[in-house]
Amino acid sequence: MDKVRFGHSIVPYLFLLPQMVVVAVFFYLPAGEAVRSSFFLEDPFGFSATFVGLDNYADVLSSAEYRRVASFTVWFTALVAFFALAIALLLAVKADAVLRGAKTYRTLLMWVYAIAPPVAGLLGILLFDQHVGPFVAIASWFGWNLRIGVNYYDTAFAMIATAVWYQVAVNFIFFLSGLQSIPRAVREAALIDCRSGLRRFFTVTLPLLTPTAFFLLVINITYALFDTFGLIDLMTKNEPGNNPVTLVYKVFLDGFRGNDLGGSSAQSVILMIVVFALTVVQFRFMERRVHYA
Amino acid sequence: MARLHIDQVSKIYTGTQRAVDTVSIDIDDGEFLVLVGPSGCGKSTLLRMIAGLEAITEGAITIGERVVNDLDPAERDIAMVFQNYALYPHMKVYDNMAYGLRNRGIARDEIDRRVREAATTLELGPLLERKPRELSGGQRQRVAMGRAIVRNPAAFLFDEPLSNLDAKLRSHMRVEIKHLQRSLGITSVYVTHDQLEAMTLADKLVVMNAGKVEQIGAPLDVYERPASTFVASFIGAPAMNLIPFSALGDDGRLGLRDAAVATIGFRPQDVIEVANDNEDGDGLSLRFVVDAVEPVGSESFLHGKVGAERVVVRIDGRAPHREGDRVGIAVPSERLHAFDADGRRLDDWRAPIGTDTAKPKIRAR
Amino acid sequence: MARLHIDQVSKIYTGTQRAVDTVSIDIDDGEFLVLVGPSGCGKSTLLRMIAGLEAITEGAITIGERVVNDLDPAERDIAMVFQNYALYPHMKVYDNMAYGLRNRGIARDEIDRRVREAATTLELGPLLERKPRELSGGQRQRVAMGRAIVRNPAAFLFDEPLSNLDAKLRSHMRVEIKHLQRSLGITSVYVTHDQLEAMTLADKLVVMNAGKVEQIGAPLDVYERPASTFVASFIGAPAMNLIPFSALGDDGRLGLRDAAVATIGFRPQDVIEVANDNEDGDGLSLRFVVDAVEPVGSESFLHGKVGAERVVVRIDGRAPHREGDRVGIAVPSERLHAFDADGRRLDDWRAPIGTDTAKPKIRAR
Amino acid sequence: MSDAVSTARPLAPASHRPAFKWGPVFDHAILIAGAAFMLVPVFLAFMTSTHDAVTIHTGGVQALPGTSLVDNYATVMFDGLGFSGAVNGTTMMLNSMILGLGFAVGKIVLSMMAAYAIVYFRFPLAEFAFWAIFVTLLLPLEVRILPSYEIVQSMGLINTYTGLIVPLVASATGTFFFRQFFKSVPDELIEAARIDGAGPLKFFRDILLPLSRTMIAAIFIIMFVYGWNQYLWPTLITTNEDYFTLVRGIKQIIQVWVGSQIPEYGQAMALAVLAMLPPVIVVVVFQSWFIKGLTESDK
Amino acid sequence: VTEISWWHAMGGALGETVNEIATNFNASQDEVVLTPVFKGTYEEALTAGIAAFRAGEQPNILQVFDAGAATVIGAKGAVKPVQDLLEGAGASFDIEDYISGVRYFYADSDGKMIGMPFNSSAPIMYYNTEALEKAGVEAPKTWEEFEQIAPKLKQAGYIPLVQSHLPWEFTENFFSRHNLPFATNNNGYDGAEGTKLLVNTDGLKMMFAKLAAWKEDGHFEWYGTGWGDNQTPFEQGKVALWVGSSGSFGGLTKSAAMPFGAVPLPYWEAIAGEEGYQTFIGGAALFAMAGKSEEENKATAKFFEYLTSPEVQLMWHKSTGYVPITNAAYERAKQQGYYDEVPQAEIGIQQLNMKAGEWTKGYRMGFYVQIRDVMNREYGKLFTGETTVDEAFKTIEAEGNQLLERFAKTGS
Ligand SMILES: Nc1ncnc2c1ncn2[C@@H]1O[C@H](COP(=O)(O)OP(=O)(O)OP(=O)(O)O)[C@@H](O)[C@H]1O
Ligand SMILES: Nc1ncnc2c1ncn2[C@@H]1O[C@H](COP(=O)(O)OP(=O)(O)OP(=O)(O)O)[C@@H](O)[C@H]1O
Ligand SMILES: [Mg+2]
Ligand SMILES: [Mg+2]
Repeated sequence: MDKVRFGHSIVPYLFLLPQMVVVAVFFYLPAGEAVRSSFFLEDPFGFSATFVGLDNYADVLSSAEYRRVASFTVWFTALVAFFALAIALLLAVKADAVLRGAKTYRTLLMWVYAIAPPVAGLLGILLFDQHVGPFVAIASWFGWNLRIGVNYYDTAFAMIATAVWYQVAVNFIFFLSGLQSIPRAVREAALIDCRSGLRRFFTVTLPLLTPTAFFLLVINITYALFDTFGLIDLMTKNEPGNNPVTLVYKVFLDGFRGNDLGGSSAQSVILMIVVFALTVVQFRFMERRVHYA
Repeated sequence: MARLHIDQVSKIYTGTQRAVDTVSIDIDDGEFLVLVGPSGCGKSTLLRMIAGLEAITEGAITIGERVVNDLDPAERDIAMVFQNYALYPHMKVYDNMAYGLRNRGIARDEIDRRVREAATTLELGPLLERKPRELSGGQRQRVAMGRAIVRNPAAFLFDEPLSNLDAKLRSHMRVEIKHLQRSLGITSVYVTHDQLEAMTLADKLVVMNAGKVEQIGAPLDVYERPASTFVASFIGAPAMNLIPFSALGDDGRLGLRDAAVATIGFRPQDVIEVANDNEDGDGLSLRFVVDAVEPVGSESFLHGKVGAERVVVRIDGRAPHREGDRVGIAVPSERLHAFDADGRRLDDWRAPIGTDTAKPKIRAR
Repeated sequence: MARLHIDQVSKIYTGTQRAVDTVSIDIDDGEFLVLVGPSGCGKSTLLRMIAGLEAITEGAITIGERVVNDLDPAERDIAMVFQNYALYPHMKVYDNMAYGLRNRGIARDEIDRRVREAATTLELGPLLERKPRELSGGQRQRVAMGRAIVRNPAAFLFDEPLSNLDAKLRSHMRVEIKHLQRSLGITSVYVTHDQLEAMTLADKLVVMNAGKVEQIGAPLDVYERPASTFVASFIGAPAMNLIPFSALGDDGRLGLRDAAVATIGFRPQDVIEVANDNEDGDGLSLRFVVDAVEPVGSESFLHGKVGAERVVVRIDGRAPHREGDRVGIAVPSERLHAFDADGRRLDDWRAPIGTDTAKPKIRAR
Repeated sequence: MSDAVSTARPLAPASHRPAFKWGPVFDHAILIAGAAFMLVPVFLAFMTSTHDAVTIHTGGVQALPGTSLVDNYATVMFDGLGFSGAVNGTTMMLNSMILGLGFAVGKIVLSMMAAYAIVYFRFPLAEFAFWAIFVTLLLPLEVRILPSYEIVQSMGLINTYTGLIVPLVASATGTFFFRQFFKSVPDELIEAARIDGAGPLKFFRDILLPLSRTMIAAIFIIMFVYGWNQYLWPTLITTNEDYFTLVRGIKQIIQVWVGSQIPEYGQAMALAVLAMLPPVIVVVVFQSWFIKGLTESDK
Repeated sequence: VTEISWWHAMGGALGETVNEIATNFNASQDEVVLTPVFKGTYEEALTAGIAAFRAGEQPNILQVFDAGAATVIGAKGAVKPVQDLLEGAGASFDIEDYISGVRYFYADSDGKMIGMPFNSSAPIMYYNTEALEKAGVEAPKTWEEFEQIAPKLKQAGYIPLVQSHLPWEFTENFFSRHNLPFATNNNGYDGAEGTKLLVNTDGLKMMFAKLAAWKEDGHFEWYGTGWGDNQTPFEQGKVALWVGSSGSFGGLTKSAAMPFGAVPLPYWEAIAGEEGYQTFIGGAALFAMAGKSEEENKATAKFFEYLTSPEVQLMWHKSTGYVPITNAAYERAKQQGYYDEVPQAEIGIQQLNMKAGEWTKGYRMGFYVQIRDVMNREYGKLFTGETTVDEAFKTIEAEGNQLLERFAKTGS
């Protein structure tokens, strides 16, 4: 049944107004400005601008570097989302299963959430430092010459590890609450129907967690795409060089750091379109398969 | 198909309080045992210990020949039907039923055969492709039953499986469950706090109170010879009227007395209306003031008071009484129950004048 | 305190399907009207239209003298009790009750007086400082009642207020609600799908089916003279046995016939057991094969078949029958109900031999 | 069969010792490993913050306590940073607090109101409004930061808390959360309230607001942490040192051009540890509400 | 009093020195109050300045780093040339007062100084004294010499050579050290239109081919783009020679595990001949933003005067390691015997004062930040074996020229 609602009057508009105003002024205006400037090549100080049509887009899309960054972004996003979700899920399932100390674990596991991304990045660079980083030392025990900043893949590894580390806490919190809202009787029914804990997990618990997982997937993709910005900035030490960066960071590099307004606006617009498409796909196709308990 | 043996089982959740307190029950092969009692008396806890969902603090539970205390639920060869059905919301009806079998590595066509058979029995045939949320309450209930049946387990466990259904469906499913259990011949343990369900379903009835067993027996035995005031007031609807012996004062005219008698009880339907001053026969006769009249069609209930005690009287057909009426009522001596100060039944509290306890008969109107 | 007048009211949610279909009901001042019917028949929709929670598609509803179609719920001077109580979880019991009054700008001490008065009536005194989650189901129910009472509205509306309670509490609250309504004398509309509640509570009973009114009348009139097979099967538990006239064949021996008779009905408790070949008196006599026996303590139900038709028979006390028994049964002519092919009651389907319908009497055992 | 009261069979008292289970041990092992995975870096951060800059510069993160604990913390807490010398750890913490609180509160107020309008009213623009707000999830501030700056500036909001906070509020996360939550609030409550004479405003104030407490707590935590941790926007939008936040302070300490100086790593770490504290306290203290808020909203 | 603001990117101890200068300035007179504001990294500070300028909220003084200079100078009307500013305020200005290497880097094609060099440094070579002793060699003057001693250093157990900033030290300054053109259009000074990089040329390719070969032989090591990542092994005493900044010695004194010294950046005798040319300055300059009132410009000029005074320059030089920008300050330091105490501190200035050539005054290219990014990326690929020298410079040239072309369009 549809939600019972109040009739239509001036009230909803009044309630909506503040957010709409803020969104319009601080989101749509700037976003519109970004779209506009993606068609221009503009002197950063605003003295002059040349209309170049779709040139900025053409330049961006034909750039091999842009494609490399795009494909890294896809991998990065997929891997970060996957590991952050998987590790958090494992921990949440275990924290939900143990009877003793559940609350302690919960506290220990969730408070990393409170750390600022730049701080997380700072810890990341120190831990992965080529010369004195403990993780590099640990890796060398296994014969892995981990060289962050030198080797593209090693840097990618460190970025992903740090990004995952930071995101696990949030996912953990949500998964734990998701688990706790699965009806107890259903889990007990599964206990009777199925001996293997692993099988039980994959056939009953996981499907029932899909609403949470779906929501988290959206959050994690957004996180990996956008919120890892500060972390990448720190881990590449502001000098990306041959290190992997994501699309958003590239927008920042070209626009904020390099003052190429037209080029970075074009990239922003491309990004918007991609994310919008992604969101529509997520909502259309995935939510349909989600099981709401 | 197996015997179930519960041997001095206790459950302590925390501290020293026993949610289930040294309970021993034997359940024969194919028997339908009903656990009944008020909310919080430990019924579910006991059932869940049998299922393996709750650790057993003390005592042992044996299913068939095996002590199951340390076995996983899935290894105990039991099937359980939950109060809110606990269907897997993400699986179709078919898969809900097949799930337990698949995990036991049964061949696909064997699973298919069993599921379809159960679906036919339960008239679920057309629903096999639906998801639980597309089913009505009664249909869900039947799927939950189906899930238990296909497993063909040593024992069925039911935890208030009907309490989420409306009255009509409830009485319908009651008959179905009984019928099914009979035809499958599977040992069953059924938890309810509805005394009507308990009475109609049980081969053997266990009345529990505060973690302890109050009485074990055939339902009608329990009904007719409640072992305590607790059982007396719990079994039978409306409940047995219980009046402190002292309150009867001069109003009650009882042939014999026993010093231990503390409470006298009688059921609403055992009351007969008498002329105000009628004093014939032995038994109880009382003055009753009507408070409220509830006509239910084929019978009516008079709610009212005897002295300060609330009493309910059942009358066949439509009652001519109205609020405030004063009525003389009597209860034949052999229909009276007596209990001591601890609430325990007294059997020989009066000289036997003729023990014609309830001869079953069909009475002509 | 007011009359309620429902005049040809319909509700169309979407398309052309009528969830409520041209319903007209008059409710007198102080009357207790019960709407009963199966799930989805439109009871709640009708009630919600009275409350103003749902727009009225067609027709008019008058409370007192005012047509309320266009009034806000709060302006209609009604109070409503919801199935799941809809208590404000964050407010104390006191505030739950006081909230509606505060919004009406009633003086603080007047509010206080009213709340405490209602709390006394409902024995909620000690609970006033609690939050809803600290209350039992029955207590919550009473708070919901209290919230309605304090308002002293023109009418009470109840939407299945007892269906979340267990059987015992339900029967207790039933009596309380009736009692309260009587003493306050407030016009009430009560929705339920439990026929027992409907029978015991109603001054006037409305049986609905698929959005339409099937019958309006006093509960016992409805019980004794159901206007249709639908009402017959809905009111009374266990339900009336309904047998197609054609299926009676030579087994039935009925004095008179009417070409229109399509179905014959009789209630389980109107059956008498007869020797197999008894043929005396007018009425129906049938051969009945027992399927299942349900002893309920003071009475037993025999489930079984007459030919291919399922029939239930009630027997006082303990039944000596067992599965497979064949029993001769008879129903006196005046206890039979006849319906035409549309399921409508036929009243003059046989010559009147003596219309002694159900004289109320207390029968001695 | 008789009316036996508690039929105790004359058997020797059942003595059965429960078998030892390995499962829980394994579970705990995983959890401890997980907790270590999450906590070791933080522990190292703290240990490192007790060393002086040169040790850290040459030796990296430190696992053992050093001698500069008091030094580092006292310096960052009380010594002036920046030109005016008026900002120190304490004032930066205050600013971070204002940013975190202002952001969280602003976000909650706006998004709750908007979600209320969208969920509880039937009006032509509801669907459009939802999407218009939802789309803001798509483009983070970093990507539209220059145009945003111009707009904020043209409104004269440079160097104001308003300019600092309000533009950050222009995203849909809160609205999204509240919408989900409101949808799970039982319909009967609004019906009961309407019958009780509560209009839209009263319903919002008297019923919905108190009911949303746990949800508000959850969102508050999320938003507070987010606001507290902002860096780029505050740097751009404020020129006045009075608006320095902790995160910006950290950046200022570490940032040294081409190694002509050794960054005060110890102080940076100390500041980082301090920067963690309030959000951590908020998270730990409110965690039950947090979990509850999320659990309830899932229903 | 006139209030003026100064946005800078000097964090840490540098920031404190900046604050000290400002405080001292404010104390030295009572007409002007200067407020310095830390605005993050160089890039962040520049962008903040640009955004503020577009909004009419620009500071009086903005610190802009070397790679961003073209953006500021290219936008005609964004800044008021210091020369005009100082002259307009009635102060004396003579470009010859400044040391040779810093004169024209922030000047326009006519040689008018636009930005006031502030924190200036030069790439110089530090050596590990112990390592040289152990290997029995001298610090190299030329790369040819380096090739001679590298095997010995390696044999002594050291990594012979490490650097910290390939685009600055081995690319830009390669051109100045050898007096080679870096870009067309007079190294870009003559306008953005048509400016092309000249990196895909034999000299530079030779340099990087050598570096790649040295790396192959274990004579050179590369630790990524990060400055510190390359400096650390030197501090740890694992490296014999490190090319860093003239400003690095302050930090090194505290962190280096061994005694060290410094020499000018080596050059190829084969290209430059007997003597190498002076290098470009690194670091940043202060620009007076346009659009300010006459009064504020006067105040700014006043501060610039103060800043360039020998006392302040000397103080800045000593406490930060950046070179003093005026001859007067340099002289004073020498007089005070500062370089006897800290000989390494002089290397940078000496290098900036070396022989000047046609191509040593500087370069001016737009989107140069991105061009450096491209270089860094390609060099990274080169040293991890993902590309060849030929490929790398082809890419740098192509992508760099595309960026220059795009930049040219922003101006018209
Ligand atoms: N997990 C638990 N931890 C602590 N006490 C519990 C737990 N589960 C049940 N109890 C307590 O044990 C007692 C028995 O509970 P149980 O659920 O068995 O009652 P029940 O007879 O099934 O009641 P109901 O009819 O309400 O389902 C109660 O007092 C209950 O509070
Ligand atoms: N908001 C709605 N939109 C569309 N159809 C509705 C809506 N509410 C109810 N209906 C439909 O109207 C019919 C009557 O519903 P109503 O809720 O009045 O039934 P009811 O008699 O109260 O049933 P129950 O006993 O299950 O509460 C049903 O078919 C139902 O599906
Ligand atoms: Mg229970
Ligand atoms: Mg309803």
